[in-house]
Amino acid sequence: MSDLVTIDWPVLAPALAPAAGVVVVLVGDAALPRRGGGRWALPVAAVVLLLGALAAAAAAVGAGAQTLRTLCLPAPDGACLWTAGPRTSTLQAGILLAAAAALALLHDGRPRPRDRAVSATLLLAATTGGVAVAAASDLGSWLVALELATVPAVALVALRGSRAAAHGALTLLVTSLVSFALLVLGAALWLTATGDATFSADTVALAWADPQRRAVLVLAVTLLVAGLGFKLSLVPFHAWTPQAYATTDLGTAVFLAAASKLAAVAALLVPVAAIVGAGLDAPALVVLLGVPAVASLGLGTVVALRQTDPVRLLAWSTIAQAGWIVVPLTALDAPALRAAAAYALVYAAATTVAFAAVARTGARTLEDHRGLLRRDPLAGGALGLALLVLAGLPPGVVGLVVKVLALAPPVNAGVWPVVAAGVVAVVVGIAVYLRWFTVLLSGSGDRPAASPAGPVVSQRATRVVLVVGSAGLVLASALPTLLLDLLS
Amino acid sequence: MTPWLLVGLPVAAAVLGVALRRNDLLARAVAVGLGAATLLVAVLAWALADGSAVSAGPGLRAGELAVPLDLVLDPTRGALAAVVALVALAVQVYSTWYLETDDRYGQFAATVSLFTGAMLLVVVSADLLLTVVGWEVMGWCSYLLIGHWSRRAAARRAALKAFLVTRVADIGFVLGIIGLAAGAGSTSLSAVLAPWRRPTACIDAALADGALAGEALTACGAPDGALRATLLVLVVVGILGKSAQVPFQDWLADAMEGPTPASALIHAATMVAAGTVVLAALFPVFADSPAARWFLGVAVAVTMLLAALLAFAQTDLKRMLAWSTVSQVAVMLSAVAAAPPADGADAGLLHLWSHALFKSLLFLAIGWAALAAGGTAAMALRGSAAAAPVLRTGFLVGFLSLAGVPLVVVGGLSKEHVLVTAWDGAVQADGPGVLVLVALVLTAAVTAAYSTRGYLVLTAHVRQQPTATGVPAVVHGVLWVLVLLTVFGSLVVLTGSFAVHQVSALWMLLSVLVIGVGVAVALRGGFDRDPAQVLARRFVPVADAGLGVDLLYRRVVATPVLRLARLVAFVDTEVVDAYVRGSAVATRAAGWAGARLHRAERPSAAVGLVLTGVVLLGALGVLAWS
Amino acid sequence: MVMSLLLALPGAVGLWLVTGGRGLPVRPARWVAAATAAATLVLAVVVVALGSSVDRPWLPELGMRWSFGLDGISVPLVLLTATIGLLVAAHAWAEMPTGGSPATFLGCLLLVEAGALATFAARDAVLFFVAFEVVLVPMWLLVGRYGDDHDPRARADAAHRFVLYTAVGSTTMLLGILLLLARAGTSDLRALADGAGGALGGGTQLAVAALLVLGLAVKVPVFPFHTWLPPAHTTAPTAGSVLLAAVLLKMGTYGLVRLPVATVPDGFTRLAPVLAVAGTVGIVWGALVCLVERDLKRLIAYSSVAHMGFVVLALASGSETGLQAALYANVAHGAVSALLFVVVGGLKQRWGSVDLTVPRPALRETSPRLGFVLLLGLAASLGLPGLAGFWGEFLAVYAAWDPAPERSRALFVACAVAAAVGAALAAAYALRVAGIVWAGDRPDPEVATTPDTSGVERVVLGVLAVAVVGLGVAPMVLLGTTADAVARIGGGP
Amino acid sequence: MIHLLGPYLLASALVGLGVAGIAARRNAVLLLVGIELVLSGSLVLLVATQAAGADRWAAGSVLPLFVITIAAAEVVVALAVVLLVFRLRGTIDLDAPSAREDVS
Amino acid sequence: MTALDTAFAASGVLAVVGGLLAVTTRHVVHAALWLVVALLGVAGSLLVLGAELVALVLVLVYVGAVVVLVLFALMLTRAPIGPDLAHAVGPWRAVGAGLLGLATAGLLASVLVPLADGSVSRAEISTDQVAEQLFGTWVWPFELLSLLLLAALVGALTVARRPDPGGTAS
Repeated sequence: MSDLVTIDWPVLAPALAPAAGVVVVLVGDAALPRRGGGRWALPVAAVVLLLGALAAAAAAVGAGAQTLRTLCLPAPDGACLWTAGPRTSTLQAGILLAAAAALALLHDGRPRPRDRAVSATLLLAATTGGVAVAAASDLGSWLVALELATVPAVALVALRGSRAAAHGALTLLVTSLVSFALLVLGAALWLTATGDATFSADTVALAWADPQRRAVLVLAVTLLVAGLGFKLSLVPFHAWTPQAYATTDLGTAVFLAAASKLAAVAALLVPVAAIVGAGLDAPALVVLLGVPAVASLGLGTVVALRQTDPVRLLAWSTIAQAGWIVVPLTALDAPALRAAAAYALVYAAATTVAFAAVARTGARTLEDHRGLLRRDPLAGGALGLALLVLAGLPPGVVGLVVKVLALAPPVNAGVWPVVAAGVVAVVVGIAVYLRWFTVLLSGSGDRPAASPAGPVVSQRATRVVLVVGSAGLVLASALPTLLLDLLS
Repeated sequence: MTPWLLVGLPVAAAVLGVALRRNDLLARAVAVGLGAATLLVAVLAWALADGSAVSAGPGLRAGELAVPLDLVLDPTRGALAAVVALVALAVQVYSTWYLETDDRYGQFAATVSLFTGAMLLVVVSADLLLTVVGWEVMGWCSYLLIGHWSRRAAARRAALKAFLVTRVADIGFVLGIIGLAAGAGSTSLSAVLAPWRRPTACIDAALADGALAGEALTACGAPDGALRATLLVLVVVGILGKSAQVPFQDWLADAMEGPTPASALIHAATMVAAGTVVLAALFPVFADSPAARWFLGVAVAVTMLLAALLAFAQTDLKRMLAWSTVSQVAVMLSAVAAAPPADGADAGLLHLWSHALFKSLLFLAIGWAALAAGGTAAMALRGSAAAAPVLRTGFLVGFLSLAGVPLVVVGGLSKEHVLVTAWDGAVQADGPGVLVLVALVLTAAVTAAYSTRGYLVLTAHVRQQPTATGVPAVVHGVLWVLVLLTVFGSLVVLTGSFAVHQVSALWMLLSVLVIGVGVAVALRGGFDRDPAQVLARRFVPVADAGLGVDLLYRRVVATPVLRLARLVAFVDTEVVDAYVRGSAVATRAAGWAGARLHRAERPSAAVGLVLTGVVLLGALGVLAWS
Repeated sequence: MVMSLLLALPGAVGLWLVTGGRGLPVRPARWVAAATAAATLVLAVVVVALGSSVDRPWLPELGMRWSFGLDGISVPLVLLTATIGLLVAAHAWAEMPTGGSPATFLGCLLLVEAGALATFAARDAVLFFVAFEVVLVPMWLLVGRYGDDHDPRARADAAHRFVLYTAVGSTTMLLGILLLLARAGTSDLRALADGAGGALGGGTQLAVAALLVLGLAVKVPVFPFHTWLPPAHTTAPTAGSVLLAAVLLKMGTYGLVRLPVATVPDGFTRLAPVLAVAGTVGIVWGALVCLVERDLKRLIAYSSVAHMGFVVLALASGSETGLQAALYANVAHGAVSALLFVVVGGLKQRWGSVDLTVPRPALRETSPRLGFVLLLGLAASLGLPGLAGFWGEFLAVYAAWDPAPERSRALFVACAVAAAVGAALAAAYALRVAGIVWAGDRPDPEVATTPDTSGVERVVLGVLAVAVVGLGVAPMVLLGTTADAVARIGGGP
Repeated sequence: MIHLLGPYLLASALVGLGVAGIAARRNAVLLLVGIELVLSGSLVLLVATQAAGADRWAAGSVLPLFVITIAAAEVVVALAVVLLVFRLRGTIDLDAPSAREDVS
Repeated sequence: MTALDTAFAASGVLAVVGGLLAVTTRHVVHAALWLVVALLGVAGSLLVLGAELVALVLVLVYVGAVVVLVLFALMLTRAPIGPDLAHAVGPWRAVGAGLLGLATAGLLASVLVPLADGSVSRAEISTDQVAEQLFGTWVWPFELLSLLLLAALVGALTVARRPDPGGTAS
């Protein structure tokens, strides 16, 4: 029982690539402290991330429907600490791509020489955590990877160094600390209930069969959901979101909104998959997931309706969309997992594009986007498409498809309160995004264009993000099955 | 095929007329030419009709309901079609002169053609749905014709009133027809009649065997009597509306705002008389339903007397003719109401036939006279018959016929038949026969009185004799033809197209007596004074106002409906829509509250939310589990 | 193949006009749009003639297929949509609203057309929903961007109300579809119709039917979910109003036939009384509002509510006659309302507003052609036989009088009576409008003349008038087209 | 032999105290005290699981080691952020509202 | 009650009392110090439960490093030596916090206590075994943990460093 685990390096590549990136950047920064103000660090990190994404995508496509495993214990036990099915690999690829996009938009941080390297380091480290947590199948890896995904993000927010950012970072920090404590308590309860440090359907089923341990398990899941709810911005664990988004730079905001969310979804799917695998008839768990989902849908959409700052609007929309991600999970069945993953991916892509457009225009209020479609067809068009996808209106067909997918499991399972909240959220959500969309379209573009921030290189990177992101959305809208096939 | 031609020709004339309305000459040619063709076809069809021949229609695929859209032609329908076509042609010819200077002659002629087509459709329809089609199209055409001079507010109002009053009554007509059709699963006339008739022989046999009445009815599959009565009453309501019977009588007098040829058409042969045709078609069922017969009987009995009295006291002679139409249509309908089941309704149809002739004559003549005299008021028209010989003759013949002087003219003979039918009905005592008979006798007297009045006024000696110049010969010709037909038209009885009994001499004597009384009363003031001024001076203003029924319509129907409409419009925006706006406001308010709660962005609040959320969720989870 | 082309052509050209071709000047844009619409009409005719269809997997996970095809129920609607599409594209010569680039306007028209065609041709329930949603954004643009430029606030409000209200409906409908999909295991509309809900329990049928009916009732619109329609119509440009009335509302009724009536007949039967009452109230309600409404466009919108009430009542009756009546009245209303909105839109363009209290010259005097078509439309609207409106409404009342056996006879007869009263009220409001606008029942006008219709507008009106008369004179053509498909639905096990 | 009631009660008490401490403190540094208490409660629970024998891969000992290390890392970052906040805003009061005008 | 139970109870009481005082005291420095007491109590409890290594690490890392850091931070943020009035909370908040704590403790106890049916024999796991597992089975999270520490250090250093006087912080 005490042998080393076997390691299959190619399988680990998605996580190893950013980890290696951390080392490369730190070593490079130490070796070449004055070289171009650390400007080289960002491209290097981007390349590393794209390589990782390539590896993950190859795993998702190449492995077919097979689950990749590594870090396995020898024969009698045989458990593996890294299990990545196509869904997980696709989510990993999404995390890596979103992190790359965040990197591309990391241009209006403090322009101090060393910070680029540090930012890149932190971002890479957090990405490593996100990728690792997606494939974690045991409490240890899961906890560590999750914190690896969180702690550098807190530092990233604080790195901006403005007063407001400090306040945002403080809120994020204290919320993350509390969540971490709860998460650990949840892990402890999970171990107490199942007696197993892995997320395994069998032990969950056994624990569920015993009424006393079942109660512990319910509480454990509550705490795990709460801990992840913080990362996912589910109400009532959401309060840091608008502050952090609005006060930090847009690159970090994209990281929090896209990469970090995908990591959180991936992390959430790990215990939920174990519960689903156990095939429980568990109304209590439905309540645990349903109440935050409903609260997020409701609060997120209605508050987003009143925001005038595009970043804050996106922050509140994130909260609502987090609710949407959890909506299918309330059904606790296998299609729900894929629906949640698909929703998260589409949301992440759309929100990244929206942030990129905001970064390109440098807009501080929605009104700054008046007539954008005419002034800047690329930014306007991409933003419009992203908003339609988020609203779930054709031509953003993929947004509609994932909403259908998300609603199907709870309808099937008869979780009507969640479904009803979903209907309301669809409608109010349309109002939210159309409000912005209207501004984009409106003709009188006589306001001067807000001056874009950042150097030319960043603008080019932003444009790449816009083009690639909207191309992805268009492609997925035309052939949604491409995306869904990756997740099956 | 012939019946389709009969309907198709006038409709084609209408379409062509609209297309060619810019060119007066072509429009006239189309209207008169196709009108003549229609008449020709109608006469041929009448002449060749032998028994009842059904022409298959295109048929509709309307689910369970069979809608064959057939037409039928038999001698009676042929005769009616012929007189309709004749009057229509007369009106068309007359219009070419009467509306010579009208810039909308084309539309008018086309509308008249369409009107004729619709009436012919009602006449030859063997399908209740087609009957409704003709019925409604006539209503629409009457709207257009009455409102033809739409530059006059009174004409616009009269047109609106005519259409709305008849349309309201049509609620009943349509529902009744639908109900009858629903009972048969078909709109075909023959198919509808079958299930609604009482299987008399079967019931008699069962009763003879000693069965109880209820059992006998059930066993023989007799129709639901109450339902049948309801449906027939509904149909009758529609007919009362179209025929301007009480309580819908008021629109017809106002309809005099239309051009005189239009009035002639509406009054003589088409719209108002159409009800008699429909009821005659439904007679086999109608005769079985005493309730419906009583309903119709009471309505027409009241109408014929009331309208006759109102006619007597009108200051406007054209309105007098309008009221006389109301009264005469009531006479036709009374024959249907009172006729014993064995006799059939042909007495009413015969009266329709003769009424068409003499009423068109009277209208066309008075239109000419009015043109010559410059108005339709009795004062203006005094002595206007002197304008042309044909007018004097026409008025004489027409009013004689209207008064119902027996044998001499068509009106007299047909009225005798109605009286006889009512007597038969009264004798058999299964229906409103007695009531109708009494009303008929009284009406005959009053009719004689106002006919006398009309003739007296029109032929009075005045110093300045009106002259009619520029009236084309063809108009003279038309009137002469109508005069001749009014005198000799009663010979139609000999063709056997109308199944009527012999009229006994006793009845003739009686009616002459009654008419004599009426004439005598009218002549009380001498030959040179208007009897209305002599006999009913106080009643005249009331009669001119139609007894104030118009006000009643407004108070009882129009105003409440408009009030309701305003209420509904208010509720629509302030209540129904309020929920929509309310939800928007609520959402915004929730958003405001949510944003407000998060405005301070205190870190401790974030932490507190997390902790509270976890504890509540945990408690909820544990509770929900246990 | 042709089927795919039929859907792709207007969609692709529309998208191009909205995005890449936004800057196209008005002349070429008009020609592109008109040519596309004409080609679409040709394709539609070809598809109808050849019976082309397409069927391939799209989202296999949902059991959803990219499946389009026509049957007797959809053929008239597809032809109607393609015709109306051509007419509104052509109407751009007569009226080109301001508010944005002409190309975008025309692109939106084509997109709405594409979405509607896809909706009518979809053979998969989820696909139907997706196609149903396609029209939302372009229509929203048409109303919100190109609408009445007098009051931007009201315009935005109307557009938002349209899109949000409809979204409520379509999302509710989606729930019904998903529930149906989950319980019946397939989203193929033909398979669902063949099964006729046999595999579903009574409660499920009722739930599915309730969700579907509730959702579609918003689109139809059925009282009391109609309040989005009048503002949308009032604000929309003529072409938008025409599309809204002639095409979009039809999607609702078509959906009712395709989804609840065909797939969960038992559930629908239990809801039928509610629907019948709602439809009947709509008939009377709409007509009453029309009696006092001041704005002519709003008035026509409310009359649409009343007319759709007949359709709903006929559907609720459940008999084959009812279905036939509903489908007929549906198409008839498409032609009639299109005609009326083109006329009224033209009047608004000429007069600046269509407030009935403002004195204007009588159309009969100043512009007889325009007056004639207006009168024709009003006559059809009041259900004059020989014009399009009559047959559907007469058969609807008949169907309500004699509903399918499981339904409450007394209630439906009461509805039939109320509907007949509503028809009389229709006469009242139609003649009110005719009196004021056509015959000149107003105080002395200040504007001397109203230019008569000419050019493209005349052609458009002519085509619509011919359609109105043709439908009325030869109802057997349309009824014969739909009969077989209706018998299949009505005769299900 | 050991009765598990003790560890369970101790864990509950420590977590309860920690939660109360977190909720009651306005000083950002003292928040850490509450966090540590919650974490130590969790540690007791983890180790108790191991002591009860329901354990695999010595998780009951290994996981606490991980947790302690993570907590240390978090405390480092936390104190850095707290110092930053103190430097920029002059207060580490968790009840202080944000200055929205500072957003730009 | 075995000897182990007694020992556990003693250290447990120490931990709870220390924790209570750490949470309730108004002197910020006292709070940190009482935390030390509580952690020592916890370490004792862990020792009783047979996890020597964990207890040792707890004392080393928490008491030796974390609390010292906390004290430094308190000083750097100019915490008063006496009662901290600047951060005093109102009575309602205190009561609310207490109730929240009670509820949490109650909830946990209510689900955990039913699990504790009778005494169990303490499973003995030696430090060797722990080390073997840590570097055998758990090597992947262990390596991730090192990355976490690295990132945390880099981040903390950069965040805590004074900004350049000429920095163009926006």
